[in-house]
Amino acid sequence: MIRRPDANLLILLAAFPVLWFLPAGLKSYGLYVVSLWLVMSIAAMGLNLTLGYAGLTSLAQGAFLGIGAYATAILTTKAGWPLPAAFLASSGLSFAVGVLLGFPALRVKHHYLAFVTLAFTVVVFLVARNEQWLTGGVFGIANIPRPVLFGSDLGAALPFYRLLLCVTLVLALAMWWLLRSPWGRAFLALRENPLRAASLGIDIRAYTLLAFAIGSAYGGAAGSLYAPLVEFIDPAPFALSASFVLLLTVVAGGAGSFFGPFVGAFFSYMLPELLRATGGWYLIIYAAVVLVIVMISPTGLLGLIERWRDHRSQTRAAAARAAATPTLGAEAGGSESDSLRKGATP
Amino acid sequence: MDQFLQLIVAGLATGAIYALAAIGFTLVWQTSQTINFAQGEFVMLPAILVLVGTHAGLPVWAAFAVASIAFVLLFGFGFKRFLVEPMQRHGVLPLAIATMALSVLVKEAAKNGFSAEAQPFPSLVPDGMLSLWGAALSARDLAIVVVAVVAIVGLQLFITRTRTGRTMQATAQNPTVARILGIPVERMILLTFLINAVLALVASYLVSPVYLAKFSNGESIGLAAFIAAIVGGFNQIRGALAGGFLIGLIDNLTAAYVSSAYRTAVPLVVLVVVILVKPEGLLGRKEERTV
Amino acid sequence: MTHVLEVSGLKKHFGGVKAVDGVSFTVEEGEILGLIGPNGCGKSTLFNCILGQLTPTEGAVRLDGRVITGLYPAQLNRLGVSRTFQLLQVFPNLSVRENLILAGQEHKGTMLRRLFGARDAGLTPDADRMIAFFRLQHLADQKAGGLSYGQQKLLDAAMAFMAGPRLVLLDEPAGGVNLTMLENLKERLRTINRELGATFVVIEHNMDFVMSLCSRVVVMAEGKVLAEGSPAAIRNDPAVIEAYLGH
Amino acid sequence: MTIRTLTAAALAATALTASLAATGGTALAADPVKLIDVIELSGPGAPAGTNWKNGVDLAVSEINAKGGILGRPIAVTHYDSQTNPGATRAAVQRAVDEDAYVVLGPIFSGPISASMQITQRAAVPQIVGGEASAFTKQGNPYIFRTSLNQADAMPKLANYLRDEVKAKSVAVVWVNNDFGKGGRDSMIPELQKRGIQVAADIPTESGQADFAADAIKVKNANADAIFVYLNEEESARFLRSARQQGIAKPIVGETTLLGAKVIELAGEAANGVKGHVGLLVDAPKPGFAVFGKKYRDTYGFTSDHNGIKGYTAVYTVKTITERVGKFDREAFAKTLHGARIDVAQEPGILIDTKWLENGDVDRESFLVEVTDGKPVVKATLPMINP
Repeated sequence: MIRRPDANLLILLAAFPVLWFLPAGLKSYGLYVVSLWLVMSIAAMGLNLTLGYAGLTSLAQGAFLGIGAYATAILTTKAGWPLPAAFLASSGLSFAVGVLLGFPALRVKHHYLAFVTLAFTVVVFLVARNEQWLTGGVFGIANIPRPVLFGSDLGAALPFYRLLLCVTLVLALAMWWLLRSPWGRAFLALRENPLRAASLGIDIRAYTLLAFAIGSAYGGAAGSLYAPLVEFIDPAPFALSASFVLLLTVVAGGAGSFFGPFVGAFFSYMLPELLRATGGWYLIIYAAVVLVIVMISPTGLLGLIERWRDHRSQTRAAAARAAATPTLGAEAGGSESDSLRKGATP
Repeated sequence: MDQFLQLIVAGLATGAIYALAAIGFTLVWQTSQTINFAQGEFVMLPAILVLVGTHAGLPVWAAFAVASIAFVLLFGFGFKRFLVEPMQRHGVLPLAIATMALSVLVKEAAKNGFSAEAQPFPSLVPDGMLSLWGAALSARDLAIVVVAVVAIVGLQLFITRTRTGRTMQATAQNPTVARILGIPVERMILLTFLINAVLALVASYLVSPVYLAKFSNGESIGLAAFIAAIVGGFNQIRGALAGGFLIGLIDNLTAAYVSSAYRTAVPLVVLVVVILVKPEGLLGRKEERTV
Repeated sequence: MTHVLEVSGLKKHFGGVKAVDGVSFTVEEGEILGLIGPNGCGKSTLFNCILGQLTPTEGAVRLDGRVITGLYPAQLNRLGVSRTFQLLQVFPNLSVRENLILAGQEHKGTMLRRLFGARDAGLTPDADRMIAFFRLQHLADQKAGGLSYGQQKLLDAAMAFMAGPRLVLLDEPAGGVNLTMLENLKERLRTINRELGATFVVIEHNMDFVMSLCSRVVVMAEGKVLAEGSPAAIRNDPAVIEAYLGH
Repeated sequence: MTIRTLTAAALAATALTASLAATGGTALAADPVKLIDVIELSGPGAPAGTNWKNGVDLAVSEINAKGGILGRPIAVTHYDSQTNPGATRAAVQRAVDEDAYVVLGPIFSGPISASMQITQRAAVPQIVGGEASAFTKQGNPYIFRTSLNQADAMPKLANYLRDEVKAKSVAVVWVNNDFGKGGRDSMIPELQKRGIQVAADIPTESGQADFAADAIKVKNANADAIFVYLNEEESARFLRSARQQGIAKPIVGETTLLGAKVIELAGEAANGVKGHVGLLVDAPKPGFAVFGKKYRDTYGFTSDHNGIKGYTAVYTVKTITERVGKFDREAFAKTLHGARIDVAQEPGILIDTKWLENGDVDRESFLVEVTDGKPVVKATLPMINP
């Protein structure tokens, strides 16, 4: 994806007007489902950064969704904050907690890290359930307001959906920029070969913490939008299983590919709704679909496309290799140089 | 003191179940790098299969026999042959995700195909109390501990005393070297999957009379097995054993003496601290820092 | 006078095994020092101790007179210590140019500037110069994973030079490189040594390569320095011959 | 406001259809009336939801066999709430979009709290199976219960503990979800008001399998009685653990603990358990016995109180709609407030029931004790405000 950076931007910008106008004909249920897809895509985008790009196995994204949702619910219902302010505060809080949770990631990797983040998720869930004075406990927080922005009420399904769409676009653009920047390159290096990355001066500690914190901030941002979308929250949607589903979402969609989270979230959050008509069987169908996806393409659905592209570029590379074997000698064509001094470039 | 002893026995009984699941989990991880997130469902399913048999009119002993054979075939042999084998070369994460999907699949199939509700399960041990050192202890808890310990000791004897067992252990410790030494690695890997299925079977028949047979029973057991395996170092049968008993004990003691509301978190937090201080696990082998 | 690199009394023990057992030597400005020794003599462990990959049991490493023992690899790199690896360590999913930019980016500006500044951190000209120098022009936009072994080896070396390092530790640069290329590789290394003013320490098994490239050679055996001197002197040292030929 | 306009249009259309049907428009008479049931078919609420769904299906097939409501057959659709507020909200949203006449369910109060604003906003009546006290306190005119509010049930039970069990101290074991916490929060002040000491206050997890530690703790608290307020399966597991740990003190509960499922699952361990029950197929009311038999014949197991709730919810829709005389949601809601339906008038309601202004119900209830694996009714308690 770094090879062809602008394709992602183009798809993103082209999808926006389509998604702006297309669901206008949907009733509130359809809009709710599409809105939920956007919100969960944001959370999955964050996890995709942590897991897909930086290679850190986290089972805490559901907890950050919860942290964001509760922070927003508390700030808007109890403290009377407007949603935009609560949104920034929730994302910032998640970022800060993400930095703290990142410290264990400096010490342990893979399944150990999965375990540490799992414990964190359980603790967050229990705090949300037990500390009734703050979170409403098992009774949750009801009547979470939808926003009024610049004097216009965005409470109805369609305007609120469009607001979500705008926020999603902004966050996706930010992610796109981040991944294209030297940071994105460093995250990738962190995932593929931390040993080599360190030898190139890449501060593993700083980038690990950042990958965790930014991924968590996206989780918090998603939670902050989830709360006014559902207008009621209780601890159940942020239990451990939510983190597992998000992990599944990212991998099935294609970990490490830009649009993977959107595709994965479609499967995890929209497909079940589409399959509602099948009664009790939809979870079976969903699980079977995921199983088939990972078995056919272990790198996720979008990984399939990546692989196809790689295959093509490798064919090209082989041709290029055959055209010129590396000899460092003079016979290799093209603009070459025998000096590294500036200005010595041909 | 009376209460403490009761709690210890109850904790050991819970822990024995976790240990059975965790040992299988560890074996399968060692030989094939499979993180089996469906391990809990493996413990849930045999009991359901038995009930399917009895509901179909089979006598209890026949239901047990049919369910046991079917389960070991499907989730010992079939699991390895049709899920793990094709996916193994793609690395740990895709396979782990596949087992996650499998876990949902098994759970939902048990729910839709059998029942959404818990069902009573025939007990192999009668209820009752035994008086020991002045404390009234549950006979069933003691029986669970005894059966589990017998199973584990049996496994240990198999591994250390028989040729096949030693070969299997060599495979588990280093499949690459084993392959070079001409050990039939694939067969040994299959053996670990079969052992895993049998251990799950034993755990299932032990817990279901108390927990009741239900499609969702695997959730907590699977998680506990995962945690026990990690705490034990992920690569040690003894570690998994210790981890399982430890979690059962901490869980019960927490519920009684610390906080019921934070019961599930306390063992986790304790163990996270252990992991952070000693990243290679309780009985794991230490590796040199590489970054 | 301070040395570029000074290793003094370095020890690394693994349990009872004394992999490195009291090694001392210095590396001077601009020189190419060869580090040789039979397999298992502790060269690689020594490298890893110098580079912060392992923590030495005892002893100190100084860079320009400053103690650097215990620093992380990334910190060392930003102080100008760079390395190549014995086994290939390029990033297969990045293009050749991206690999080089990655190798240089952490030496440019602050974290924040890297986030908001140019995508290539202004390193494309440097990277292209390096690409041209190593004759990889036609592959600049290919993923590194698709390159042949020899090409990846060149890229690996090029990455080590991207940031204009003060000291480069090369771990078997000639390993697996074919004969026709060897001469040219040597020539490239000499040019870099001259033009960048970088100091090299080279671990290598290929004696001819070491003897013709290096100005000075340190021989290790069983965790200790066995001999030290000019290539000619080393070639004729009976102790060295004994160590290599064994019994 | 698109929803408002849509709803208004839908209402107008429904009213028109209904009036046409009433005047004998045969072409439209077969147009089914749409009930949408949003219910816990997966997650922790699955056992309760399955009973409810079966009850609903049973009532619908009976009513349709007799010609439907005002000549129109009922078409019922079940959507799974997953016992998850977000999913419930989606399902209820869909029900409203699909122009449900009345929304039935859910049972768990998290899902109810997440969805009741939607039906309120769309002015669609919602008949729920929840017992937690919170949601009838919010002045929502479209929310109705099918069972007693736990805040009404607990005083009855506290009296029972004081007068019949003669307990001076009670250990309280509750499930830490909205149902259990709500019950515990209503019960403890009632106990204290009556001078009964709370010897232990033990929360347990929803879906918990291992109750050994809790049982040991209860045993060592040495209270005169144990009040158990858990969901069905957890109740059974607790009873088994209690038996296993040799607890001999009376175990007392509310409705759930004495449900058919709990007795079946707990087996021997359920004998001697006693308490207060709102709805019970074995209660001495002829309607219950008929329903209980029909349910068992159809589904192969005994209905718990949730089956009765689902069943009576559909009959409530039928009776009230017939009273209104047309399909008008607003009139339906208005009429149901303060309504009383007697078995004499509509046998399908099973027990005389009165709806209060806030949507709560009032009806007779029962004191029950389990003997030889059967719930035996010891006494019938009158309505609070007959």
